[in-house]
Amino acid sequence: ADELKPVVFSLDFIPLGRHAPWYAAVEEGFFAEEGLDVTIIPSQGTAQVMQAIASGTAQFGFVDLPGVVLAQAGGTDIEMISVNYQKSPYAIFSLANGGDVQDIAQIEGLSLGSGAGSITPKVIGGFMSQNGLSASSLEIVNVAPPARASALLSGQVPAIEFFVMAKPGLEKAAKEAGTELRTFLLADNGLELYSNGIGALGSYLDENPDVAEGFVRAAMRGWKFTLDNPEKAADHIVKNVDGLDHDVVLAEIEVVRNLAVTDDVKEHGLGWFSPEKMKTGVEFVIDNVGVDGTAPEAGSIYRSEFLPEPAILP
Amino acid sequence: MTSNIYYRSIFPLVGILVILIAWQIYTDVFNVSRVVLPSPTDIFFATTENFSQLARHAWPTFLECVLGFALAVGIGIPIAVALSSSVILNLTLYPILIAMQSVPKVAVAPIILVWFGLGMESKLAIAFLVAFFPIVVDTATGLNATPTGLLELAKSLRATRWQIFSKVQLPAALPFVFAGAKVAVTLTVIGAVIGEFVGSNEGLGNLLLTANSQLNGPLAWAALVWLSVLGMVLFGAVALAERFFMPWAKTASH
Amino acid sequence: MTSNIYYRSIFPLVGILVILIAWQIYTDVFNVSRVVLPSPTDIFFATTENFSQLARHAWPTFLECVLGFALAVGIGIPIAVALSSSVILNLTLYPILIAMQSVPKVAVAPIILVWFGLGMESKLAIAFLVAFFPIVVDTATGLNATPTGLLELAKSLRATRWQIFSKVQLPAALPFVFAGAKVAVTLTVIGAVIGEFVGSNEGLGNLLLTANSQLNGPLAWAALVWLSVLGMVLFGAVALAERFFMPWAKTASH
Amino acid sequence: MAISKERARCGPVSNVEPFGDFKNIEKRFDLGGGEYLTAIEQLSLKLEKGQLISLLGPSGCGKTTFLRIVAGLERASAGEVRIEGRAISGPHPDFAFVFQQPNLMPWRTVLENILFPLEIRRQRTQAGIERAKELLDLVGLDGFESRYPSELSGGMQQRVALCRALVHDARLLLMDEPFGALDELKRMEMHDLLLSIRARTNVSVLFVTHSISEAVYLSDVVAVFSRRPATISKLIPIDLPYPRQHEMRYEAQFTEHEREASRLLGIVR
Amino acid sequence: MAISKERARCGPVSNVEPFGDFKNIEKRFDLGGGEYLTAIEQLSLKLEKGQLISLLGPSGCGKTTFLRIVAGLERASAGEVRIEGRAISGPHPDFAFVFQQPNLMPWRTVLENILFPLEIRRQRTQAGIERAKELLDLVGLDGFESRYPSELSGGMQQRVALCRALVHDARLLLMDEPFGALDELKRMEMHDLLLSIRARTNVSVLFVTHSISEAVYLSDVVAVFSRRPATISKLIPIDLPYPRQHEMRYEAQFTEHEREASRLLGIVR
Ligand SMILES: Nc1ncnc2c1ncn2[C@@H]1O[C@H](COP(=O)(O)OP(=O)(O)OP(=O)(O)O)[C@@H](O)[C@H]1O
Ligand SMILES: Nc1ncnc2c1ncn2[C@@H]1O[C@H](COP(=O)(O)OP(=O)(O)OP(=O)(O)O)[C@@H](O)[C@H]1O
Ligand SMILES: [Mg+2]
Ligand SMILES: [Mg+2]
Repeated sequence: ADELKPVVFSLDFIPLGRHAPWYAAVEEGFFAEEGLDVTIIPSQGTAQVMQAIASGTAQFGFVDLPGVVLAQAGGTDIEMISVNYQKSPYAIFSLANGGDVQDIAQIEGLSLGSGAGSITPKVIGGFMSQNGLSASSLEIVNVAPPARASALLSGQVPAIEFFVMAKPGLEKAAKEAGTELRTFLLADNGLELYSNGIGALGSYLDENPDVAEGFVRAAMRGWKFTLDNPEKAADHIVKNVDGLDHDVVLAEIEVVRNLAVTDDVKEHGLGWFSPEKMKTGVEFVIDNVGVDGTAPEAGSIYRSEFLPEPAILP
Repeated sequence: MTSNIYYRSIFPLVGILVILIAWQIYTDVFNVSRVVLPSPTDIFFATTENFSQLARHAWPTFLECVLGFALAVGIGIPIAVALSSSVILNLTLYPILIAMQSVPKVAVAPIILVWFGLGMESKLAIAFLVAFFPIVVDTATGLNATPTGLLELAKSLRATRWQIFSKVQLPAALPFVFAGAKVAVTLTVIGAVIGEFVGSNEGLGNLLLTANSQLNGPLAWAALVWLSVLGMVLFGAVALAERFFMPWAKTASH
Repeated sequence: MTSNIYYRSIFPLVGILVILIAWQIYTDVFNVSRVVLPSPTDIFFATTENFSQLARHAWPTFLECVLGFALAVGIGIPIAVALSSSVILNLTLYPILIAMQSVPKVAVAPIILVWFGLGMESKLAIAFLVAFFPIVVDTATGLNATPTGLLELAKSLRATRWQIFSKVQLPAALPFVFAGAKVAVTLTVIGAVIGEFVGSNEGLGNLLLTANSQLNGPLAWAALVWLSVLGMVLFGAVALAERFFMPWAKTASH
Repeated sequence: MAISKERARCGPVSNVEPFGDFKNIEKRFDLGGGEYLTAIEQLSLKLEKGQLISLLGPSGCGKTTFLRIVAGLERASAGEVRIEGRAISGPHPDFAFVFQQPNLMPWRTVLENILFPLEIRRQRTQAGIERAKELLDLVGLDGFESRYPSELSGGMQQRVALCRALVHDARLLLMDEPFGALDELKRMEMHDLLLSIRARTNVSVLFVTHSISEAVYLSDVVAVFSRRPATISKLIPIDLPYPRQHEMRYEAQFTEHEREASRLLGIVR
Repeated sequence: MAISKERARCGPVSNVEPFGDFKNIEKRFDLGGGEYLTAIEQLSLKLEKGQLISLLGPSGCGKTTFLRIVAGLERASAGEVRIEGRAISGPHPDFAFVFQQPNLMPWRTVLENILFPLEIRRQRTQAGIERAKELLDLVGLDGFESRYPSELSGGMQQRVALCRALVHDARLLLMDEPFGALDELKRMEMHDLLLSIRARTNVSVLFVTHSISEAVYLSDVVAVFSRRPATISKLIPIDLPYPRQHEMRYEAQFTEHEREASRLLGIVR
């Protein structure tokens, strides 16, 4: 297969340690083995991945479940064909000498640095309601992602919301500041919500089932390779992306392992998802985030037929 | 006079209409997703549906723009005077100003937040940072371009530096100052939005971000439309001020 | 002449040195976290450690700036000519240009990606969009400010529109054009960075974002420093071009 | 030279169409706020081919305005401006204007300023450059070709503007106080230069001046303007033979013409 | 008037320090590229208090340059410029300069332009405004107070510049061809205006002109400049009584002075 089919894959953000599996799949030749020549492009968050897929700039993207629900409500037919973050990466960070959030009850009445209109506060709100806390007591202070760490470290806000992958960097900065970081991962405290996985346009999937199948298989092999050989995977991504620190990448891979490898995955393989959990996830999003337009059916959100056979176990 | 008003309103509308129609056709024909680029009608409905919300958020953004612009003028013109009055200051300050100008403001937002907090101040600081440079460069150029004859007249009368500046150089530089101000005022809109991105709970930039992260294309673009209208209004205000302050200039254009 | 060169290099350095020292003292005394604001020495070490990386990424950014600027000049000046040559065009085009200018480019980046793809083109488009407005406004102002005496001379000779423009209006407007170009060239730096934020695997903007996301303050600020140096170099190039194209102007400043 | 002497007699030589025919010209300036200033009223003048008419009149009466109307730079509020029988609408390609201000381009050297009209007419040839240099010589500016206007004295700038008007063969020269900033010696040289060019090329000239003796020395006809609103109060045909000689300035006929013009301008001797 | 008549005699009246003392002035312009242009060489002149000296000379010889040096706008390359015994360094507060160009501010009305010097000296009073209006009247520009310079003719602009120089009581008037763009009648009126102001205020005047008769009519002394590099080739004391009368222009003594100046300027009659 010397004629490789060019395919563009859009990350959910700029390439960071958490994205090592995708680069591993490229560098180890897994994609090529499926006849694919994959280009990985960065983006700036959910909206842009969706726009890239919807406009055909990218054929596949690393999309999150809430984003797909919103995109479908917005009139696109993006569907998920794998779930890689079995746990949501939403985390609340605080400093030991600041907010010191260690327990779910402490979220109530918290002043939280988060993004303007970001869906995360709504997810947290839903999570609080599920746990009998008053969601409206949460005070959201809008701080842009690049400024959030500064806002926390300089004491402008007692706590911030970030993906849990920020933990290693924040931990280091906290230590330098002479204090300790507190990480509160929602998923470890009872939040049941699928997060990121591979997404593509339904119409594209209809026309290119083989490509999709090959893509998912190769990607899952990349994931497995990364979990098994974090050092090598880190080398791969650091080689491709300037500015990445090897140690930070390794630390992120470990954080991601916690999100990606659950009991379900150990049983059914990487990328697997259960329709029931999908359904509860979609409902959670519709109830708590709210959608503009017609809320999609849970069943239209995903397709499981492209998951690798046999399953790739971690 | 009446035909003048007719003129002045008909052509802008025609221009915008042509663009809107082309846009509508483009989105319809290519079946562009609303998430990527909503059609003008989508945006129109989003605007009417969310009118009060948009209006509510337009106010703080408008305020940030006006105050940020005032800051840019109030600080930029004195800097320009300093630059043009002394070669040493010019050489010392210019590199620093250029450095401040060519650094992406989003990247320095963290330190601005630390210094100015999460309130209005940090937004003003960013709007100022984004807008002051055109005023400085244009005004300094204008001050240096004062007709030598007028300068010598003032010098021969032993005018003080301040008199030379206020009575000769500044009026002579007004076309430059207003050119800079026109650019600056549209930049404050962008500055205000960046400021709101960085840390705010209100404003059109904020609404834009919210709509965007909810993949609500029509509302996001409605916010963009409001921002551009805001830009036009502010630009128009500066153009009006130009006419007012330069009654002697026969305005061939604008 | 030699004292001139001495002058021209010593003062900028002094200015920058003063700032660096103040900065160093500030970070040391207040024990500012390196994530919030690294000290100049932190940044210096980050620069030396990552020198080859920074240099490698500076090149595409530099290219984007230069080409984006060329586009802004090449398209901006004709637009300015159109604006200043016809009231109708002026009224029709200006609102559209202002709308384009006052919309945050980050927000329209996705559609630009769709139209121009992931390559250099989209970055150029953004750099152009960010930079063209000052050139248009300043050039149009300059063209309208041509001394009437010279215009009438040309008219009395029945010069064509093009001749009037190229031989009278443009040279007369050069101080304005260069003021606009100076602002524009620093804006292209920002434009290039925005373009890189949106979809690119290289460039200083990209490196900046990566370093930022890893909370690597020193490297992020090293990238910022390079960006400002890039801005200064480009600005200096325009200032040099100004001297070259306007030999008759006694440059009091710069 | 022979031709010039022939033409030297003033007044309509024949009944054919005059070169320039200006009838009942009126010019009102809108000062805004409903105010108007009438600069020219009921002004009529005929200019024969090859004729040199001087316009004398009080400062601010409307001489420049009249010249600008003839040049097509300004529209008359009423009246007719015809050149060779055709009503003009805008500048004529074969006219040259020496403005009251030098109007030099600060970004062009002296030589480049002079070559400007040739450039506009796409006639910038080696011959043109030679001619420009020759003119510079004739007005006493040799060696200043590559200087910028800001390095020249007022009178030197005026001479450059003169060269610029003479560099192409215009059929009508409109000259607005072209020698006002020159010393008398230079001025007299310029008079002879202008008259010899006129004799050679048969160019028609409208010449605004404040110097009565200059007007008399140069002209076929001196047109004396009234105060604003300007109209022509008298046409004085100058019946002195061409080529004019400087000695003529002291002849009775000459001083008689001067005296008449002075009287018309209100100067009582 | 009495004082003026007294002062009318030319030449050093006493042995005390002259008002202005200019010794061996030299001015070289750096043209770049190692080239220099010597505009003035070894120029010496004494100006008594209340004296009016006219400077006559060929165009481009260095008259404006000399005036600019006296005004403190330009530095002499060599030589001494003393006013009341003190070497000058920069403009003097009590001088007024009428430039060769009107140099009006396009953004100010006529009246506001005239008031400019008073504003600079923080003397913009009601009396000053009255005086400005009076001057406008005297130069024949009543009714034009609130017009902009672009709405004026060349000669009208020059008159506004004249008013601007006269609006405050200067002790030295530096006038660079101030009446060059005026018609003869207006010019004669201006001559009398200048002389009467001089008589009233005892102001000293350096007056550049190209008109020989103007120089003779106005001056205590006519200084004739050589061609560039300029130096003074002759000082002609004008021994006509003040107040000057227009009839004097035709007197033998007057024309004799004119003739001498002409001869010095190279005009052979
Ligand atoms: N653009 C204008 N707007 C209003 N009034 C004007 C304008 N141009 C000229 N005028 C008026 O028209 C009259 C005639 O002006 P013009 O320049 O023709 O005079 P002129 O005879 O050339 O005088 P001078 O000998 O002083 O140059 C003047 O009173 C002047 O104020
Ligand atoms: N800034 C300058 N740079 C170079 N040369 C100059 C400069 N200013 C004047 N000159 C030269 O100095 C000489 C004298 O100029 P100046 O203006 O004093 O003459 P002027 O006697 O006033 O002549 P005019 O009667 O024509 O006004 C001229 O040859 C001129 O070219
Ligand atoms: Mg005139
Ligand atoms: Mg002079």
